Amino acid sequence: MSMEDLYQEIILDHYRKPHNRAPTLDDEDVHVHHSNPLCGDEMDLRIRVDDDGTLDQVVFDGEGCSISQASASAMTIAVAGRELKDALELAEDFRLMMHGEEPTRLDDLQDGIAFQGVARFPVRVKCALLGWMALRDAIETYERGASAHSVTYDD
Amino acid sequence: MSMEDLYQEIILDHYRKPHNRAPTLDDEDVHVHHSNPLCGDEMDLRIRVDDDGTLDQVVFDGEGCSISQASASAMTIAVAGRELKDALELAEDFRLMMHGEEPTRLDDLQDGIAFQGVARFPVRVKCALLGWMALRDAIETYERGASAHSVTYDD
Amino acid sequence: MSFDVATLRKEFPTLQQEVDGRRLVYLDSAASSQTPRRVLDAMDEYYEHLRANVERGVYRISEQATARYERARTRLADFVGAPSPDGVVFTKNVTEAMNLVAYSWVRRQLGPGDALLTTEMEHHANFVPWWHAAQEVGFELRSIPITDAFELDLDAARELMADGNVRFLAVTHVSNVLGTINPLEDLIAMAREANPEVVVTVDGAQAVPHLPVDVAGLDCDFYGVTVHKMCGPTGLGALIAKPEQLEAMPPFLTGGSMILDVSLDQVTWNHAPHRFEAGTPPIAEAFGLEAACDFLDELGMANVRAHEEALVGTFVEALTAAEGVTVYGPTDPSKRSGAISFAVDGVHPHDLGAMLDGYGVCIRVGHHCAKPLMRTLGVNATARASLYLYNDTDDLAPLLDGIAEARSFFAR
Amino acid sequence: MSFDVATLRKEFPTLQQEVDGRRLVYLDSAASSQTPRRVLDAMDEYYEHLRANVERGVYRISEQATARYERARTRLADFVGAPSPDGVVFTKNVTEAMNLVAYSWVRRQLGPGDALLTTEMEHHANFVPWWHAAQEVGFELRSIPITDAFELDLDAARELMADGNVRFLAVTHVSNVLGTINPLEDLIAMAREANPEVVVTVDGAQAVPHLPVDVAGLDCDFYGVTVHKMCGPTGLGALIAKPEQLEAMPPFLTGGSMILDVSLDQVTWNHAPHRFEAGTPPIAEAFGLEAACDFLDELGMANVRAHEEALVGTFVEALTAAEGVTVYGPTDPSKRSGAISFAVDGVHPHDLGAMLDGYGVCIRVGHHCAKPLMRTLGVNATARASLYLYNDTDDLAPLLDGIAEARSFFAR
Ligand SMILES: Cc1ncc(COP(=O)(O)O)c(C=O)c1O
Ligand SMILES: Cc1ncc(COP(=O)(O)O)c(C=O)c1O
Repeated sequence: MSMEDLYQEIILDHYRKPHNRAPTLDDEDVHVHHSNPLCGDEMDLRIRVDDDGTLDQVVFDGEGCSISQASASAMTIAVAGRELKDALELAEDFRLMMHGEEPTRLDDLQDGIAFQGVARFPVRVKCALLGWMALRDAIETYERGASAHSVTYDD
Repeated sequence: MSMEDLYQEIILDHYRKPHNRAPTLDDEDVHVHHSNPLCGDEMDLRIRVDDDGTLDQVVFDGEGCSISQASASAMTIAVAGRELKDALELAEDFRLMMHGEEPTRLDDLQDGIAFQGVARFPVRVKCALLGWMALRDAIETYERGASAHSVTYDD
Repeated sequence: MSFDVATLRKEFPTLQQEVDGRRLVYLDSAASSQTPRRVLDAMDEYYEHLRANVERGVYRISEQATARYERARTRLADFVGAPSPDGVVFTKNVTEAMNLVAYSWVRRQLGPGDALLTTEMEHHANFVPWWHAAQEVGFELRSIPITDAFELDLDAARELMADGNVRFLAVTHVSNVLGTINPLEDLIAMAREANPEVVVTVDGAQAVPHLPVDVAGLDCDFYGVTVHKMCGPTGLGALIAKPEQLEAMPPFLTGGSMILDVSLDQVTWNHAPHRFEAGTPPIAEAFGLEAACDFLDELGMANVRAHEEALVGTFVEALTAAEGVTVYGPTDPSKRSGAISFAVDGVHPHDLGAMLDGYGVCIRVGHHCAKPLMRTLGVNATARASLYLYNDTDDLAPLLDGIAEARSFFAR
Repeated sequence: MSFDVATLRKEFPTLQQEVDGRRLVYLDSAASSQTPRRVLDAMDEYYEHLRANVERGVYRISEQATARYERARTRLADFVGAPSPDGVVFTKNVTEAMNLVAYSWVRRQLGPGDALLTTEMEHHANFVPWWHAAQEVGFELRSIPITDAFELDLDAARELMADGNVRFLAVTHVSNVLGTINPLEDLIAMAREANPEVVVTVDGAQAVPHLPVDVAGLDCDFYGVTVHKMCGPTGLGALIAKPEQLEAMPPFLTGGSMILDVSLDQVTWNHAPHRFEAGTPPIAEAFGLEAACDFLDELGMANVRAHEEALVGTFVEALTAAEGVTVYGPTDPSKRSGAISFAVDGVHPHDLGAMLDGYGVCIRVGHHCAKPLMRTLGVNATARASLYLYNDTDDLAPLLDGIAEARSFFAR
């Protein structure tokens, strides 16, 4: 376990120049707020869903460590344009990868693959998951017909 | 520390044939009840005080281990006829002996001396003291002008 | 029985000792058990290699200590058949576990018109918390009597439940004085029949060390465990609960680790089980617990029980046959565990305890924190010899010899 | 300073370790301290030779274990200058100690119209118990702010007390985040002036390990101690109290050992401190505590303080001078203890903690169970390096190197 396993260049790039980081999203369908008070991490995630039921756009904003910010950034790219169900499945693939399983959708995860090494740093797993779990929550909130949801983690 | 240190023949004699063991005392001045619920020991002690301020008679009754019963028996003999203040001092001598000090009034303690070895058995010290502490309480109760008192020990 | 006691004893440092040149015969495991070497090693592993606070440390030894602490939770859940590791709250002993229930459930849920049913054979830990709560919030306390055979009187229990007002049942799995193993399945079924919403708390202090226990199978709401009686260290216990019960309960002890957020105006509680673990927990002790569970599972709890059942049969028979000895407790070994209370004619229990100590035999004398039961038995105190996996029939002779000696000594 | 840190370190097994070939640099003693060998030996002595339950055993190993358990109480009383050993209640940690006060004093004595005054720099253990009680019994919670110099604002404190309604003051001796040593004498005198009957509770978690403490001299009513931060084992804490306060309080946890008598109708509580120690206590842990007090007294607490004062001066100066580093806490070493919170420009505390771990440096990052203070500081989390007697100036370079490395890494 070295620092290089954790902080891959791809991760640092996403951290330094995050994609789809924005405080608002025009015509947003759902806005979720996820926080982990124990870490002090906060994340606002907004999605807009196309008429055909695909994710049109995902933006995030918030505060947190490099891993949480970079992972959210990579996530927004990997899921854009996917059907909601497909995005949920990809999120599950990422989640399992964080728990040490081999990801089945290497290509689809795109830069998300760079986070595989995080699985070996248990305390950081939740950082890498923050954006993905917010996405899952946003989609489920959308499917329930709601437009906002807030979640607080206990670790 | 052997059992013989604890259970001297004098002690066993007092246990088997206690002196001044009685459930009542004619013309009693004070009756105190002392109990140690943690051991299940109970002791009723009654005193009658002469007009000249000496202890006329002391009787005890109750339930408890050999040490507590024998010590109370030996006590009733050692203190009978003494001035109240003198009896209190003797009780203090006994108490200090139970805490490892050399008694200063060997002769006056009479058979009470046989309990010196009990000091080496910390859990039994309170058994040996039960009667003496009840006596002290009875005299103090008398001096306060009261006729009954009840005390519960916490160990 | 598939283990060899002589070999086993070698793992227990205290049992290697001599007292006045005699082998130490430890017959007080119902008070606290001995601790095998490997449990001490597990604690040393924490102190020597992973000494850090748990939860939220970002450096390795803290992460590893946290993982081990949480692994101990899962290990205990597995060992007692808990519904889920999320239903395992670590406490300092079973007494705290019962108080947690008394403060966060009983005081919040019961009031005038309600009844809490307990039994005459409870340890104070499974009685005084309810008594104290009853004083404060005003529900009725009822108590199931025992029969002449030293068992719970189930007919009386049925009557005590008949009005349907019993909303809480608190019962021990095994009596620490009589050794009686209570028919929990029957009793719990009976209580749920009388009131389907009844909440059931079981005191497992004397069961978990000695019997295979399946908490989920018992379908109780709360189950208390204390670690120092099950080959583990002092300073640790647990409340096993249905997670949904815990999740619905307000916290008891508050402070660090059990909150999500805090401001002057608002506090957000953490989820169970963390909501109930305020402050730095007994970390080394959790390491020890895991090793104790491993140790017991290697022996096999069914084997431990078989060994003890055979042994208690032998002991009870011999004591009952001994002159001047009265045993308080079931005679059928299949109905009892290894705590054997008895009286010796003409010898006060304290004198007996002191005499036996002279023979290197450690027994407990007194009320065993079961005053109400002492009243029922009509005694102030009893002597109690209690057995565990490291005891064997060769521990019987010193006990019997000491008793005989005490009798003749005090009868002289 | 009259001890040699290099020699001292040899007593601490964890500090002998390497992480990825580097010496382990432990800078998280404010979370939990390391434990010297002799403390482990003291606990082994219990487990290997005196393994029995305490209180009321009539056999030798139980008597001896009891004597040692009580000796630890006296030892701690002596170590912190308690008014009397009868005012020492053993708990599992300081959090339980505060909850004892919250349940047995605050909930019983305070109500609408009363105010409880605490401070903005409290650990959750010295805040949430009062908040929870206030929710339930309805008194007012007030909080003393801190100044720009990271000290308690005594002028504001005086105003908060001016109406005479402050019946309870809860304040930490030393801040676990800022390191600030609070002027307790002044604050307590001020509170007693505003209300002569005020009851004062001090959180000593970060003071007892680091400073000579004289509880009786402070004239506070309650003082909390936690043993795992003072070279002792996990699983033990204590509430130090004026014995007359304790004696007047109803019990908190109930069960075995804390009662004199029990029947269905009536329970008679035991005297303090036993009334507050329900169930089997952390026995081995008390053995460990005694050894920890001996260890610290051999070094001399004045020497420990002198060593830390010099060291924290060096650390704070170096950190303040380091590029991109902001220290939250007093700069004058005579006003502070060894917990140093800081932020590094452009590096999230979690990333910093992880990077430092790669250098074998253990620091804590997060809110340090002091959420209200984080709000005041305007941050979500800080990094905290905390010093103890086994740290030395050679622990500074790895910290500074790691910080510099992290800055350039994330700025790249
Ligand atoms: C100031 C302060 N108070 C209270 C506590 C809580 O201590 P414990 O977790 O041992 O109860 C701590 C330590 O975390 C502390 O630093
Ligand atoms: C049946 C029973 N319940 C509860 C207890 C209390 O256990 P602890 O003192 O570990 O809390 C005991 C042991 O003393 C017991 O035997």
